[in-house]
Amino acid sequence: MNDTSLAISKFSDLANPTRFLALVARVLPWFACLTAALFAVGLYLSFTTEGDYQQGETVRIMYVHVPAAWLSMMCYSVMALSAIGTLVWRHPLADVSHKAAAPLGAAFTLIALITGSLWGKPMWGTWWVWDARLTSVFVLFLMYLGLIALNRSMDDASKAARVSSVLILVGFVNIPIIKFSVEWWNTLHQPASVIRLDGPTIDPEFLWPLLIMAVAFTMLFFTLHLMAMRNEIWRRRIATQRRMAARMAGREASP
Amino acid sequence: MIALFFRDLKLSVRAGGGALIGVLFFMTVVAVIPFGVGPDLNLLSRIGPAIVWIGALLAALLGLDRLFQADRDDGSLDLVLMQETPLVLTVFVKCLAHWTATSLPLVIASPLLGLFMNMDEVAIGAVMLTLLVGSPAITFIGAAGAAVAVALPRGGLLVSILVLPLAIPVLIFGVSASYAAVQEPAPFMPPFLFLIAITLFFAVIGPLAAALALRNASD
Amino acid sequence: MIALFFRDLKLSVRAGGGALIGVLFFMTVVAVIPFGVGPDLNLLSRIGPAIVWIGALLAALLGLDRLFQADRDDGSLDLVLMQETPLVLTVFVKCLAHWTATSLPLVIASPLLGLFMNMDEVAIGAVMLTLLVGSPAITFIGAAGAAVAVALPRGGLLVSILVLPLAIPVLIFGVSASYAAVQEPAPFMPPFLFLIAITLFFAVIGPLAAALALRNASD
Amino acid sequence: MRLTAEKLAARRGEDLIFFDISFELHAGEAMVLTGRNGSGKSTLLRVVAGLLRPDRGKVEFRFRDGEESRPAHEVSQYLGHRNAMKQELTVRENLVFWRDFLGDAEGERGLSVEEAAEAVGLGSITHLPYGYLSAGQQRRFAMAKLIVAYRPVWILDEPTAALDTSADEMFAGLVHAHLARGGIAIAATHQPLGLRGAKTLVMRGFEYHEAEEVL
Amino acid sequence: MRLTAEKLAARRGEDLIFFDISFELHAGEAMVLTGRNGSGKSTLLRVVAGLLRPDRGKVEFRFRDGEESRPAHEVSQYLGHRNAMKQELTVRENLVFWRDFLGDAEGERGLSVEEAAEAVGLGSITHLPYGYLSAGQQRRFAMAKLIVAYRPVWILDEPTAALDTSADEMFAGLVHAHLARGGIAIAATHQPLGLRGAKTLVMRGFEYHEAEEVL
Amino acid sequence: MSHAFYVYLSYGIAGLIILALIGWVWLDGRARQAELKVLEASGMRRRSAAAKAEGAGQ
Ligand code: HEM
Ligand SMILES: Nc1ncnc2c1ncn2[C@@H]1O[C@H](COP(=O)(O)OP(=O)(O)OP(=O)(O)O)[C@@H](O)[C@H]1O
Ligand SMILES: Nc1ncnc2c1ncn2[C@@H]1O[C@H](COP(=O)(O)OP(=O)(O)OP(=O)(O)O)[C@@H](O)[C@H]1O
Ligand SMILES: [Mg+2]
Ligand SMILES: [Mg+2]
Repeated sequence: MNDTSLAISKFSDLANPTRFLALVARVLPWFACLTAALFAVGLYLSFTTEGDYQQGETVRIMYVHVPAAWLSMMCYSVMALSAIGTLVWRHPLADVSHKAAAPLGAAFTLIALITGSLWGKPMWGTWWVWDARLTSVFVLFLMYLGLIALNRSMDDASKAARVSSVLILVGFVNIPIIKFSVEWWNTLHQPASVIRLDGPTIDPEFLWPLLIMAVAFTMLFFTLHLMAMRNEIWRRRIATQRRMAARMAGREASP
Repeated sequence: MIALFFRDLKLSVRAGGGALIGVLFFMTVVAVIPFGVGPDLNLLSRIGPAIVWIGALLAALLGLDRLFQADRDDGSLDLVLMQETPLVLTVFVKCLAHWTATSLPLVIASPLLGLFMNMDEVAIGAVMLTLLVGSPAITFIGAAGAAVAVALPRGGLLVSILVLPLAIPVLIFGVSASYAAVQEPAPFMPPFLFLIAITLFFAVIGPLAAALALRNASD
Repeated sequence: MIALFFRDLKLSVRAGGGALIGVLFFMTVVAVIPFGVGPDLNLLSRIGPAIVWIGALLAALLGLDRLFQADRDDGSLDLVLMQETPLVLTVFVKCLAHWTATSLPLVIASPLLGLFMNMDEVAIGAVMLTLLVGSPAITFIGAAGAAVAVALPRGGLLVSILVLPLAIPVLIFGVSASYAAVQEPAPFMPPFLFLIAITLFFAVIGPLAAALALRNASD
Repeated sequence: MRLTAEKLAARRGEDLIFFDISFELHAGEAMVLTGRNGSGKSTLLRVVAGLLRPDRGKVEFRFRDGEESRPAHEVSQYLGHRNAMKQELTVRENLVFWRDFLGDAEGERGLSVEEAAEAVGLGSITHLPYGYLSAGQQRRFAMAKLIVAYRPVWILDEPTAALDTSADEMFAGLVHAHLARGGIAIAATHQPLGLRGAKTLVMRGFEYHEAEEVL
Repeated sequence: MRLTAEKLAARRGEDLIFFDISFELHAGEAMVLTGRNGSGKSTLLRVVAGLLRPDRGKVEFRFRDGEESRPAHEVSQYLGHRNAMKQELTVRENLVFWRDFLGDAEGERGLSVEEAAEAVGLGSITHLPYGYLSAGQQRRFAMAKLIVAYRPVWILDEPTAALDTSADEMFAGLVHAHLARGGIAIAATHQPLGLRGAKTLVMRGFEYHEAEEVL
Repeated sequence: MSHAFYVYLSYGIAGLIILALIGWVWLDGRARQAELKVLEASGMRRRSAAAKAEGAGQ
């Protein structure tokens, strides 16, 4: 009786990730194709639309920079949601989710930083200024790296997940700072023109490629996130099986 | 609770030499900067408040990572975690003790450093006041980092990395309030009130996060 | 000995999270500075070398005090003390491992930070060179302090009085050599040679003092 | 007054250490946990002490005839492998701190520090720094902690490790006095503890069996 | 080959802990130290291990028929109350480190890490971080350290604390094998160690008496 | 430098980072799958042995 209840509960423990893996296997090809298609359209549009009368050709950097910047924040929000999942429901999938998202977030933040400074050189005449928007994004980047380092330095996966979720939640204060830094402090950086309460103020000429690129980046993120989560689940299974094997070997050796 | 406060105070004075190392580090930082900017007294007094604040921020990091680790290593943390008194309160008291032992001396020493940096009286007063009000926030944020460090065998640099980004707002408002006190057009009160607000905010968030992390890190 | 070196390296990397940590730490410290002194690029590039050096000092201080304490607490120190290999050598190797794990990454990362601080190429090179040459001295001094901390249960105060004042000359010569490389009239070589001399001096004195303290400490 | 554990299961890292462990202890009863190294004794004690979240099951403490129920860890004192005393402080400072910090359970009175030191047979050296004591003396004072702040449930992990034979008797005396007062004690051990009438729970890793009352 | 202690006296802080302790151990002999808590067993062992300077007297190790004499601590392995292993490293990393760092005594060969782990009955878990082990498992691996780096003299402070009964036998086996190979062992203990033909030294604080060989 | 240079450089770098990211996730997945296969090959026996051992223990 004990044995069966144990078996069942263990099975149901696995059931969620297992079902998740099946789901991933089903949707992943579609996601990948959709992402590729969106990128094709987005890139085509972003190179064929007119340049800006003020910024000239460099406005095209926007189609990479802005989606990457948005994603860097969205990724952190996804991590924060997963962190709540970890702490409140103790769901293993939530652990996996925020652990897998951190490197992705770091990469997108890096893209936003690099394209931003590449845009800054022709526009502002300098690669880097320590203004509120730029620095808060840099801080976001550091936080991603810190979380990755934290996760790597603990080898009890579920404990690492719980502890880093606390930090993720505390670090979430940075997101509104990034978002509203341009309004709270006067900076060199552009104020929001797309995501604002009274509707976008941007020329539709730029809006379309921007939106399509943004959706493409988002799809890319979700595709990669699913893949990375799947990798992480596999990694944990391997670790569990190896430990089990070692335990059983010990059992046989010393009865 | 009062017992905890005094024990922690006693420990950091007796074992760590906490107060002194912070003050000495603080003075080292302040002593080195003039080499960078050169003997330009005007410039020195201009960047003075910023340097004092940065020094205080960095000095607060020393020893912070061991806030809970020492208790974990000798088993006291287990007993503390088992108590009925809300863990948040315990963490809060520990933070207060740590602040008293390490940051308060910095606040007290800051006028001296202000003199080194050739700051005028108003600026010195302003820096001292903002430090007094703002430095607890750093300790509270640090407590969250220290609680995370409990799950790690050793804390050290990692904790500072996790803590520093969060401490940036404190620094920004602390420094800008100090400047506002000296430079005419800018009003002193708004950033100062903001600093108070931040400290209060972190006085709640920090211990909460630390308690949460401690509960989850124990095994 | 090589085994000891790699074990200590592994320990600090494993627990702290890797070489990445040093760089990250440094970047965090540097990122904090502009918030204090403001985004004035000119000023930043002037205090740049001083900041980089302070960062190195801080990194060395964080965690250095536990250099021998960790070993004492788990009993390893006893076994180390019983060895025939001269204790000075053991201490020296431990210092090297600590330096490699915490200061070397800073040295390597310093050019990057120089860029952030808007320093020019010569200054960056000079800072990197002086850091490479000077930072071991800080570690060696710190080792003596750490050994005293083990020897005296209440040696905390002594440690801070010992380590920081001794480290100040290193800091001062390091920083002034970096500036001498940039500012015209001042010659680069004299402070630089002095820095080398200090490092060599402490490379001998530090481990010797530490070994002496450890021998008398054990009980 | 009784302590109940129902179908407890616990993990360490990812590994299941034990499952389906239940027991019930009434006022005045003691239980001894035995089993080979690594069989999960310390883990079970940490679960009871609320330091580890059980994977399944729960531990509860009911008193006033089952009317009132509290989480067990709030009415317990835990003595683990480590002594929870600071090397830098004197014995008296340590004990006074724990008395003030833990406080007594409602309506009860712990002993004074001096009486407690007498009770563990080391009355004269409370002025020494804790770090100056021998292993056994340190362990004895860790026990003194149990009696300066009264709690009805004692959770003891290898309490007599490092104790000499006369101290073993002293320990048995302490526990019997505690039980006589209506307390409850759970102890993990490899050596006989000399507790009369204590239940025994043998940990077997994945299995367990509850033995009859042994002498 | 023999280990001699002559008229040893030692202080802790200012207090004289013992004086006039002498003993001699030849190859293949073991000595058990007993005595109540705080009587100075650990202190004596630390003096023999060279970790404490004796107040008077000296400890020496002579071999090649008394021709060559070395300070005892250079030919000894010390197992104290604490295990001298790092929680952060795996068991294997810990053992490999001690093997490389300590090296073997000249002309001898310690066991490999795997063999040593087998010898302490925990062959399969050397890949786990040391901090993940139970108290008894940790102690067993601390013993494995004794056999990966061979030294003729073993100095053991309460070696079997935290060990279960099967491990006690394992320990006695290890020591007997060591003695059979011509080694020497000194152990402080409160529990019977099961060593056949070991001398006994009862520490009495200021007095001592050397008992006859007991079974 | 011409503006086009900045545009192409930023697209290039962004592309590079994204490709590296995709490559890393992909290769990581491949490696994990390979490990899983190896375990499966030897693991079936172990798991049944484990079940047996447990069954015998009860
Ligand atoms: C390294 C430097 C830069 C960083 C870290 C950065 C960061 C960001 C972030 C985080 C956003 C999203 C803000 C939001 O959703 O409200 C954003 C949007 C934007 N950035 Fe940047 N940026 C940088 C440089 C630049 C430069 C040089 C320009 C152009 C002169 C620029 C133009 C824009 C524009 C137009 C938006 C879209 C705003 C909107 O419509 O909401 N950025 N950037
Ligand atoms: N570090 C120290 N400083 C000062 N006195 C000490 C120190 N360590 C131990 N003592 C004292 O020395 C005496 C002997 O201690 P020792 O540790 O040798 O006893 P022991 O026989 O090993 O006891 P146990 O069985 O409890 O381990 C004790 O009275 C103790 O108080
Ligand atoms: N912190 C930890 N992380 C992961 N696993 C652990 C941890 N602590 C213990 N374990 C594992 O849990 C199992 C049970 O350990 P536990 O400490 O409960 O044993 P025990 O019965 O107290 O043994 P002992 O008699 O040696 O003290 C052991 O196999 C051990 O390897
Ligand atoms: Mg145990
Ligand atoms: Mg002893």
